[in-house]
Amino acid sequence: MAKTALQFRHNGRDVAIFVDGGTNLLVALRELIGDMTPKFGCGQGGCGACSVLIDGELHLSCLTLAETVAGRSVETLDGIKDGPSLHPLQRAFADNFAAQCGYCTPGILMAAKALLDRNPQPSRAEVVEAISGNICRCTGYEPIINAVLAAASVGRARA
Amino acid sequence: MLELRKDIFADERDDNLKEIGKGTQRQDMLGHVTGTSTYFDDHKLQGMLHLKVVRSTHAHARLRRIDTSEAERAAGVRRIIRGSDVPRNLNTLLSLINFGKDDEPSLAVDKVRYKGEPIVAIVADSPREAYEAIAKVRIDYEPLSAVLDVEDALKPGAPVVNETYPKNAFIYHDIYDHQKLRFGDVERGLAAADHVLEQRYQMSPIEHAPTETNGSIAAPDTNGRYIVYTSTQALFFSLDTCAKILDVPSNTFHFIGGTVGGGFGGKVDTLTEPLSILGAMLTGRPVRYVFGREEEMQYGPPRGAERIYIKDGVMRDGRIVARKIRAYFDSGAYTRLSSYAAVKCAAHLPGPYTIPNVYGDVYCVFTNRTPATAMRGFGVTAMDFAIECQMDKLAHLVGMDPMEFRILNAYRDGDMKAHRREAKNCALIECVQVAAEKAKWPIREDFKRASSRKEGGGSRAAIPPTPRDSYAPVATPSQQRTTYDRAPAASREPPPPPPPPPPRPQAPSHGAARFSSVFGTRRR
Amino acid sequence: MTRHRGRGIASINYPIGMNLGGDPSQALVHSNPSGKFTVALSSIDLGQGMKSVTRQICAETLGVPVEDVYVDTADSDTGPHCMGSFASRGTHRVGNAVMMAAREARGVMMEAAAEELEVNAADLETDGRGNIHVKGAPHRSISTKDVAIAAQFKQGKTISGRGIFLVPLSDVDPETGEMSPATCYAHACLVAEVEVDDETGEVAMVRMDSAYELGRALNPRLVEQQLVGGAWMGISHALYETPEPYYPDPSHGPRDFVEYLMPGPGDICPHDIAVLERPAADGPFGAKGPGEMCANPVLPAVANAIFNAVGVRIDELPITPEKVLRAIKAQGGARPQARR
Amino acid sequence: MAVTVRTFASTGEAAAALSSDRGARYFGGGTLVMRALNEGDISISTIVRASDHALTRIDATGSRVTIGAGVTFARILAECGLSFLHAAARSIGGPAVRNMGTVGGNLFAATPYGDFTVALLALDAMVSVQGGLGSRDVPIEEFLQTRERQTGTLVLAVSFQKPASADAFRYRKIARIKPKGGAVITLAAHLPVSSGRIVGARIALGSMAPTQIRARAAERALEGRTLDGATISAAAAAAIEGTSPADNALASGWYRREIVGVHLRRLLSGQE
Repeated sequence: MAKTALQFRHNGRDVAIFVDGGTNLLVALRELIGDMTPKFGCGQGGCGACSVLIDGELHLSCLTLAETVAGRSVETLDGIKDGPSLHPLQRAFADNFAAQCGYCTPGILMAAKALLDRNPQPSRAEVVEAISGNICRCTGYEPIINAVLAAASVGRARA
Repeated sequence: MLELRKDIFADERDDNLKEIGKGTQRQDMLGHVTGTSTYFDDHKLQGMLHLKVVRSTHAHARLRRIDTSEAERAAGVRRIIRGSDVPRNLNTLLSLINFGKDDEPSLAVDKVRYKGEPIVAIVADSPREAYEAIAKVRIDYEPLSAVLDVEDALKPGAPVVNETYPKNAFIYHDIYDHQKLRFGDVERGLAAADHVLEQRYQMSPIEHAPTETNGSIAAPDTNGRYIVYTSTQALFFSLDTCAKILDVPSNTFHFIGGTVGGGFGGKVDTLTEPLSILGAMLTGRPVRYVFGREEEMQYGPPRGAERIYIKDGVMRDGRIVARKIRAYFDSGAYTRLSSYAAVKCAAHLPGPYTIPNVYGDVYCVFTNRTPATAMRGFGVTAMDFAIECQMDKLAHLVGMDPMEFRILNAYRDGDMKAHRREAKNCALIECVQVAAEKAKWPIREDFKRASSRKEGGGSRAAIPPTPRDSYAPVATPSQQRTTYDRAPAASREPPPPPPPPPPRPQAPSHGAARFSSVFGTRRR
Repeated sequence: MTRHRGRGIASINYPIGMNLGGDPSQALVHSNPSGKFTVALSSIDLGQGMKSVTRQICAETLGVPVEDVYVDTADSDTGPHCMGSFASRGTHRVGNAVMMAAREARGVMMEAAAEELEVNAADLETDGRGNIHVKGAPHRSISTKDVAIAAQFKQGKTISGRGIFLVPLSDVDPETGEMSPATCYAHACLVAEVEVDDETGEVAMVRMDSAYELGRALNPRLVEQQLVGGAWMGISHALYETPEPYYPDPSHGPRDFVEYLMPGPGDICPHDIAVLERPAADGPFGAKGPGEMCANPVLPAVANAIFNAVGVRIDELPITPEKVLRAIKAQGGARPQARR
Repeated sequence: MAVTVRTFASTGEAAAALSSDRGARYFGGGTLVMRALNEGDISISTIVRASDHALTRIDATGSRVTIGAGVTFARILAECGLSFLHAAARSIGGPAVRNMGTVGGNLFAATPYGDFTVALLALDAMVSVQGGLGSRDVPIEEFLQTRERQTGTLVLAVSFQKPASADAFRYRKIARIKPKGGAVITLAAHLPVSSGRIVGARIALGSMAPTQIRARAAERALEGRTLDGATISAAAAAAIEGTSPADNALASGWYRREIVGVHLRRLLSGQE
């Protein structure tokens, strides 16, 4: 079976793998790189559990053809901590009890990060819009929205 | 916003506690926010194979022929699994508690009873190769007429969905096609009422839609055992179900789970584990079987639909004097857990109210749709919808405020409930009062002063004279055998005539039959 | 004016644990040599917080800080039998099993401490911060760590405990339905306010106010998670969800999250919750289970609010804009009821 | 058999590869093709990509706008000169889908998807497709009517005349779920005004027929008139004409017919 060599940056480190034709980035990350933080929720683009940042932009890894990230930078939840310290979003999610089963959490955190990286002081409506591609079946979204707003206010306090 | 009303029922509590009552951070939160919580699918195993199933394209059909020869030769295919490969290809989930008869194959053999029913499983090197092999499986269906409405299914001459229950209804206590609840004389109550209101309610099926779909990974372990990573909501329930279906001792399996991406009731049915383990047994390799999202939505079990008829008698002053309910659970093609929910539903009648005459018939009905299962609020959610809509209509009918109407009829400590147990530890009235307060919904002083701890019991504690049903029970054999299992579909004997109904069990003197009589197949 | 507001209520109760009982759960608790405890379960955490709530129950019962307890779930080789996570049974059944196991372990721990302090175990108490001392004499104290070391290496005792909780299986009378379905019940009342568009039948949630009685809120943050998320699911069941939109006709079943409707983050509304605690006689610290019942009052409250807003009764779920619009048209227009 | 990925520098080569292989599908943003692969669509055996920069170009400087087929909705949202299309672009998916999904792909998206195409239909766009001998322009209406047969076609770009004013182009997607939901119906209206009167009105509807369609009767009701209450009512009443909405998971055909006029009236009168 013909495989294609693929190199990209994964959470700041260069990685090289061989993928089968048609392999999606979610499978490449989980099964070939071993980064289990992006999750499979639908494979259809409807749940956002597999969300990652590609060159800083929010993408669905399940709908991304793995070889299209050649030479690009892929960031997952596994890369957002600063050493042992949690990212402000991770802390805010914890403080706000914004996770129950935790399965959607990695994707929602990446969607929230994509927002705050671009717009450090979002309105509630902007937060709602930013997480609108992510399904959470447990929380009712309210704690998640509050967590993102809280993380943004931490950012504000620091600035 | 959450407010703790420590002032209410304070005299019943000891609040001098150290850890209890604190908003301590979740033990699993760090794992969740760092993405390191480990779900079943986060296990990477060397040489893992992928299992996909061929699903029925018909809601009801005889399987004339299943031809897997081309699929067996397809690239990457390691094993084709058919019903005849499943050691005990007939099970019902609640057989573990001796409730109900085995009625569902892991892989259909001679008949399919719902669209999407698994017929053949394919174990291949990659998902793509499994899909390619699926396209090569040839199935010759003889379509049968399907029944999709619960009341149609109970009509004489309706297509038989599931031969284990030829009347399309689960059999309770070996004799009835429904679970009864009888308390007082409902007809007399209705006759004496100032108003009678009869209404029909329908709840749709509902999908659990957990963000993590159902799935499992099974792998040969050391010492001839199998390690199984699973999304199950009930570890030993799934383990024991697999032990039964695969006909091996339960200690053959080491099940690991516990961190699950949402369940809501949809991960009790043990749908993937038997096949992934069997795949691992037959190939000697780790096998992963995970539902896709469409599979989860359409062929994973939903909360079943329920149809409910309520007939209430109410007095002008707002007292409800009779409530008569007929409810149908749409179980889909197999029993799974709906039979149990119907009993729970009967126990729930007439809702959290004290009504002197209550009558309920709750049916678990088979139709040609995806089998239903438990979901958050199982057996109760739809009934609460019906009852509480009905309560609103009754309040409107007698011109009462709906909050006050509920307080008036609410059950109180010491009242006799319709399932003949005393109400204790009630708090409905207090909830209504606090909700009214929060919502700034004015209620009168009398109702603000009402209490679950006052005015209950006494005459409300009595079990009223209850007339016995006069009609004959539904006759049904207690041990119905079916023609599928592992037998080939080729020659089919006509089903034997059903044996005469067993004698009705004698009710013990204390009035309650042994629970075992509920079960058709209780283990001796 | 095409949009009308209305309020509706519903009040409910909910049985805790598997119907009729007969659903045991077991727990094992043991200490390591440093006086830190592990709870071994085969129970499942689906997100409801099983690990967290049993951890607090264990810590409270042992009399140690919650940080000193770790709950390990769902390994069939190490965790003893549990019926499973369903039927609102986790807190009640598993919680009781953990309490029993922790009590037994505490007994050994106190005996070991008594031996070290040379007093009677009955005269000792825990301070909840990792120490055991003589009642009324806090200076005569020993840390749980030192007790564990002594028990393990000096006294040859295992600080451990076994727990099981079983509500015995109830009979059901075939003729009357007489039975003992549950030992305790949670309660709730919820007020929903909606806005109904009488030209399109669309229903928007405006707010909810509720009171839930749960026996005891063992962890109010976990309770809040259940109640907020559960009420969201209630809205979803009331107005949106179905895998068979034309039931009993099975056509047009949704295949993805665009076709399967659930309220998005832009569809939610403020929800003000009060929690009442009337302890259940057999609940761990009186607790019942909030996990399932939280959704139930929302469905009828929303239906009743729609009636209040536009005067139509929708008795079939989900209450889609189509059903509302058909009903409004059938009655010749919206008929707002007395504003509440 | 794994899928073969073929990437070409030129659109001509890509188009040739597409037309020569029945199992080939053009891969734009991935939201359609990758989903199909994930769901086990084995009819796709080859993925064709083109790296031609023209596919991702936006030319919005003049009065005629050209948008490359590979332009994502996020790019449109970042383009000030295309602010009239921002509502339509924002109505597609969530942020991740907008970073991936493309204008060209949207032309092929079946109900309940394809909302952006409704906007393009109201703008009377030309669809530029790669033929054997270079590109040719197909009016969008014609393109949509023959979409079933276009699977092997490589779309290069869409182009259209910029609306004269912000008020001249309106778009609304009616969804059950907010802010991201599948369309119950989608409406777009281009209302060029000349001396106070509407000239060349185009109303486009999504989910009201097997493909996106124009509401010609409503257009006629607007033509040559001022946008007053009576005109709006007449257009709203005519919205249903020529439509044949189907039942799907999101709503029934009956419901769509009932509300299309209501929403057109609200769109034209600027009501929420």
